[in-house]
Amino acid sequence: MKGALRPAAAAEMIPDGASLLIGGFMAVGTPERLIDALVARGAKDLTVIANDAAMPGRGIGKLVTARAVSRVVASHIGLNPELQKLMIAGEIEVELVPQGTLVERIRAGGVGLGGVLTPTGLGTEVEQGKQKVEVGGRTFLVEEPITADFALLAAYQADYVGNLCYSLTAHNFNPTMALAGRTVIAEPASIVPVGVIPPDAVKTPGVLVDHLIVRAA
Amino acid sequence: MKGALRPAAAAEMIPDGASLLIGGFMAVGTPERLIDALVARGAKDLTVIANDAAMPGRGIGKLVTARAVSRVVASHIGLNPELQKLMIAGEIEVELVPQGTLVERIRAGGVGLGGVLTPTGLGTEVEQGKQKVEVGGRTFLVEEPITADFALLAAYQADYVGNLCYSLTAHNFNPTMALAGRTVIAEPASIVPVGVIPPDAVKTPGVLVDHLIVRAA
Amino acid sequence: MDAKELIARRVAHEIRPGMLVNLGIGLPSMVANYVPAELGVFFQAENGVIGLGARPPEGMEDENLTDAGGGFVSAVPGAASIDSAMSFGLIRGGHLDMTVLGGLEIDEAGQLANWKVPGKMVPGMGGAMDLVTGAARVIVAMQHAARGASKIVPRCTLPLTSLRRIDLVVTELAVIEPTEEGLVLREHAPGVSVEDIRAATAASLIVPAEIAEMQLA
Amino acid sequence: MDAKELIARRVAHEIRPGMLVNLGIGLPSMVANYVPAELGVFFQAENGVIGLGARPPEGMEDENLTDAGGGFVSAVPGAASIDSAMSFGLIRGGHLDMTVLGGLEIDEAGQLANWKVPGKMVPGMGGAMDLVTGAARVIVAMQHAARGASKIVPRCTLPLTSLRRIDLVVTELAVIEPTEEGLVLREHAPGVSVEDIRAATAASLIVPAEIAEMQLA
Repeated sequence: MKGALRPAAAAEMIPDGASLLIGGFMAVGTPERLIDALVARGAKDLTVIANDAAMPGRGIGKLVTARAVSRVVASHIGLNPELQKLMIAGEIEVELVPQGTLVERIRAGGVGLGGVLTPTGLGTEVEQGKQKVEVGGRTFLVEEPITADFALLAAYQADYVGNLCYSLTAHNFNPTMALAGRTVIAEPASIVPVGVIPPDAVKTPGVLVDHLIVRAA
Repeated sequence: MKGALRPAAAAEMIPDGASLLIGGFMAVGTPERLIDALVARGAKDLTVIANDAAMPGRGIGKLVTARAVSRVVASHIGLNPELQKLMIAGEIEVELVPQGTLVERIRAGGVGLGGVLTPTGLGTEVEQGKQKVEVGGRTFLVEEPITADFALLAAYQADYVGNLCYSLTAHNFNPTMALAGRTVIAEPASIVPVGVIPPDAVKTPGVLVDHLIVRAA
Repeated sequence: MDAKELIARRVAHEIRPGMLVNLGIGLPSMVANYVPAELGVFFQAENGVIGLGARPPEGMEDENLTDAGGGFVSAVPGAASIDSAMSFGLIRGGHLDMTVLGGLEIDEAGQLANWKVPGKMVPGMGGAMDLVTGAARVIVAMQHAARGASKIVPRCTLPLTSLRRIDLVVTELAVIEPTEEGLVLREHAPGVSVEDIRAATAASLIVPAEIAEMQLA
Repeated sequence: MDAKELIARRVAHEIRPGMLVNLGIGLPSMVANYVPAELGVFFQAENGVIGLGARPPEGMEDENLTDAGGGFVSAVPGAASIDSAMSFGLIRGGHLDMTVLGGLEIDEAGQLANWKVPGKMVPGMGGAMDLVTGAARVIVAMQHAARGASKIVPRCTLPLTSLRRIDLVVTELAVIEPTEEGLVLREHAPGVSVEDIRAATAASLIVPAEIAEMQLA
């Protein structure tokens, strides 16, 4: 059984300089209260690994505006002009990764695979500096696994074992990131007693989750 | 919308010599009626890719007893002494694959990855003849992707779009195999009207499923 | 009819019953408006949910049900939630029947550039590299020119999205099919002559004896 | 107390609150009988479901809820269904806190052979190679000798399961810890002397000044 933390207590656990996997797609399925708490505590020098940088005022956009981030690994930052400016000015380092490759790199990190063999990016800028492997007569890029100090997830429902369910397009990167954070913190919209969630409805088993965030007041 | 086939009609679609991914773990989560129909139509020379060979009288064991199989790719055949004898006699070819590698090879085939980079099997008989790749200073085996002509799945519930739900330990290889069969045939315990299964409960989206088998009489 | 509507209506004509189709943000997403519901087409956005439907009535939006641009959508009966790993598993694995994407440049090899203008616009590739690499059929829906300059060029000057030759280009002037021999002009828009198209196109076009007029859905 | 019960009770003593533990078929599965429910330990079998419980009362079995040997089990409150890809993702990814496996041979390098006796018994490795390679802690629970021959040998003669040094060996005579220096004798069974253990062991043992008596759960 896991107790539930207030967002501020969780933000205290995350030191400056930490690497964070953050769930969400254009801020849908992003743990907003955890992000607000990180901004409130004045976090600095974070590495954020996420599908995208959302937009100013939402999700990861709030971390960018607060200058809490020094490095972003994402597939898309097109709706965050602030981050684009900071990137061009050299103030935030950005690594762009094809979306399908990004989620597989995180999965590989989480499930103990040595990397991803993908055709995506072959013959493009993405292949620069990367190893290639031939399998069955076809060539694939070797993309390295990703893990991080923390995974910060949004979920629809949790129980106090830490089992998580997600809703509709708010799944996105969350179930995969749950495997790849050394410490996993989930912010569920609701928390129910143990035994209430049917085993077949669980998308992330509680054994992967270290801390839950209390429900919103 | 997909109509539902009788098992015999499905077995007619599967030619002798076909390769089959068959779901199940010691026959739990195996499409028994499809297998019975294959045995009834006298199928021959099948390649069966599955976690295990079950036991005589159940699941894949029935195909072995009927001599419908010429090749098995599996992680475990220990509870099927009949297959072990046929293997040692050279009548059925058996490729043994570590269970975690087997499911990832099928996943790789299904999701368009070039193979699997795994530490499992390094330094053992499993590595014989296989390419190795170094990533981040560690060595991994390159295991090739698997696809097959057909995937034969057991499911708990389906709708007529082909969406599938599975139950408890009857999930096992079924959701992964759904990605890797060129033709996917699912045998659900029940079929409900479209719209009845909540989107969040679907484990295999119907777009992957080509045919459903009618419910048992 | 404005250029975008014309393009969307022509692309809609490419869609066959029961297909799984991914529509990019912007112009491509307009295609859904011209696909009859009775075709049983499933629309997918890369952020999740197979079976996206129209924007719901005001007040009935769900913050967890959006398209890849973050806009509110609904779910059709038979919809299925998928996470990003499954979403790109379907895309990379060839399970997606068609993707419709915007373009910055298409060249005589049929290769697409659509994710970066070095030094000017670096939004990131998002899902585009996986979509172009993995979808069974790739259609580029774009205006023929940008700021007076043809977007159909002898050789892409912008960074490529994939080495893969795309399958069809639809603009407000023409339908062009990239082939091994080069760009073949297949159709002209109503009231547009072959000479108009040649004049607006920087790339060489192969012009067969018969050029049909565009059919609009 | 028979040898198997003694071994199972000693292994049970290794289990800490809240662990995720995988128990192999046979002797290892007996360990669960000696782990108090209040420890909040989750048992997993590689076929799926985290949170396996005891065999249900007769007539209340579920054909879709079995252990890796196909035996009927129940699910504890907070259980979660997982498919084989997730099951081995947890195993290979280091999320499994402990696995308890049987053994055919353990050698002075601490390496295990437990899946094949060439020409005699080729059941397949099942999940063993992934478990030994990936689990945070690997415990081998086996009888000290088979048919009078020590199973603890200078160098494995049977095919290895993994290059990884296992963490602890528990037999009915002793607890032995493989280390970089060799096999260290840590505990003796009640009424068994160090000389008895040496006499029954083909491998060299490092024998510290203090050898504790086994603690049984």
